[in-house]
Amino acid sequence: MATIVLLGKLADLADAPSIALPLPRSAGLDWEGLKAALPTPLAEALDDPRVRVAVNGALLPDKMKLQANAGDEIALLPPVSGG
Amino acid sequence: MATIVLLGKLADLADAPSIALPLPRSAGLDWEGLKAALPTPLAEALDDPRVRVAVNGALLPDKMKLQANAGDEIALLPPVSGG
Amino acid sequence: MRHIRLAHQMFIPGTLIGPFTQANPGLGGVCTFVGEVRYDQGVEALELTHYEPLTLPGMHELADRAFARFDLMGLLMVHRVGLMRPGEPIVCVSAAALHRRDCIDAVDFCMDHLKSAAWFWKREKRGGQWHWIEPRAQDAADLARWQG
Amino acid sequence: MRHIRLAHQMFIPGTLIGPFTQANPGLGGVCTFVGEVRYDQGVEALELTHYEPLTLPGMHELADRAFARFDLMGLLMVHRVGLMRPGEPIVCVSAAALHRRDCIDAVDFCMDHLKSAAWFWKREKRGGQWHWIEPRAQDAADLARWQG
Repeated sequence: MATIVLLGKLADLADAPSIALPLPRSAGLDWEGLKAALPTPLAEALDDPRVRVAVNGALLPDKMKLQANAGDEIALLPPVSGG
Repeated sequence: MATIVLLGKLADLADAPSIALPLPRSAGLDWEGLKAALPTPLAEALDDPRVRVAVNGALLPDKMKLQANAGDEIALLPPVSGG
Repeated sequence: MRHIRLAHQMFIPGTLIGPFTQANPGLGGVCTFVGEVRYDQGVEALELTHYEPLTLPGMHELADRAFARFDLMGLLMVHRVGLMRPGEPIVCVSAAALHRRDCIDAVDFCMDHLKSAAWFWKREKRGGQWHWIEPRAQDAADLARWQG
Repeated sequence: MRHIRLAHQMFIPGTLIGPFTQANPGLGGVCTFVGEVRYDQGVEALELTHYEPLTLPGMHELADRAFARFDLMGLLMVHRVGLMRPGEPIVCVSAAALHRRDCIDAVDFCMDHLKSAAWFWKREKRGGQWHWIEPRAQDAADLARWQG
């Protein structure tokens, strides 16, 4: 299992702040695999180049090269608006 | 009589924050007349173009065109350093 | 003196600045910015979410960059997360330095980065409905001032 | 809300900012700069003199220009005159606005003008001797940023 954490409006697209993604211990998860496993509106939103991805708290320089495994926390980060 | 108010380091040159300048009620005072009536080091300091002059609280656009009379307050204002 | 934290509850900026100023003896100037939730048309509440593994480390990295870029004695950054009402403070940034230019510019720099390069997401409640706040072009322009 | 005055005695900036913020309900941000007498090499005291007929009217004109130039809700300027010791506040400028850029820039603008275009003269006492502080080239450069 991997945990998908959804920030900002991405959480609305899944109606939840996180998703538990079943993932066999031996199998890896790549970018296309992640998108295929998510609800379609959320998967489509991830194509926005401003959406960043972090695995276990580390930002990926290139989200397309995602390589995650069971036990990982994958955060999906839309454009920020703080202050 | 006219009152000369000396600000900043100009007060040091006269050893006083102000000078009472005898001036007949009928006589006027121009820029050269003012300088002639002041101690030499002070008169020389006034030539610094950064020194401004106010008469009765109003800044003169051109101090060389000073026209003062008995009863006036003439302020001599060296470069400022506030804040 | 460095004081960087997330506030999960309402905070009073005035109670931060006195101790911060005292903690930087010999300073020539201290500049402070406080941002509050505006009473915008019909805004009932504002919520800031963050991503814990990135947000506070990101604020510390921002502080590192401010210390590297400006001649600072101290830097305070307190940022609210959670649910806020109009009038409540969202963010307080304060910088202490020998000279005014460094502390004013450091506050400006930190605010521009907190606004559009820190890991916060903001939504507003209007008419009982929540609306996510999108980043504004002005925020990107403000940020660009510090690049290059 | 406009609060402009000369302070002839020591003041506590923290006691000004709370009431100033309260007096501008609906603000989005408030920026405050406080300048203090630095503990510079052997400085025992600092004295600021001013010319009453020009100084306060000049501060009000400066406030007019800040209100014309920036979108402000409130502006506070309190400037000490007289004898001060290291660690005492000299000046406090605070600006309240809907948006952060206006209030930060207004404080920056007012400080640059108070520093080199307001009617104050400063001298320091070192080793028992008073020395007048000359304007610095940096001050003129800071001021020039706002021209044209």
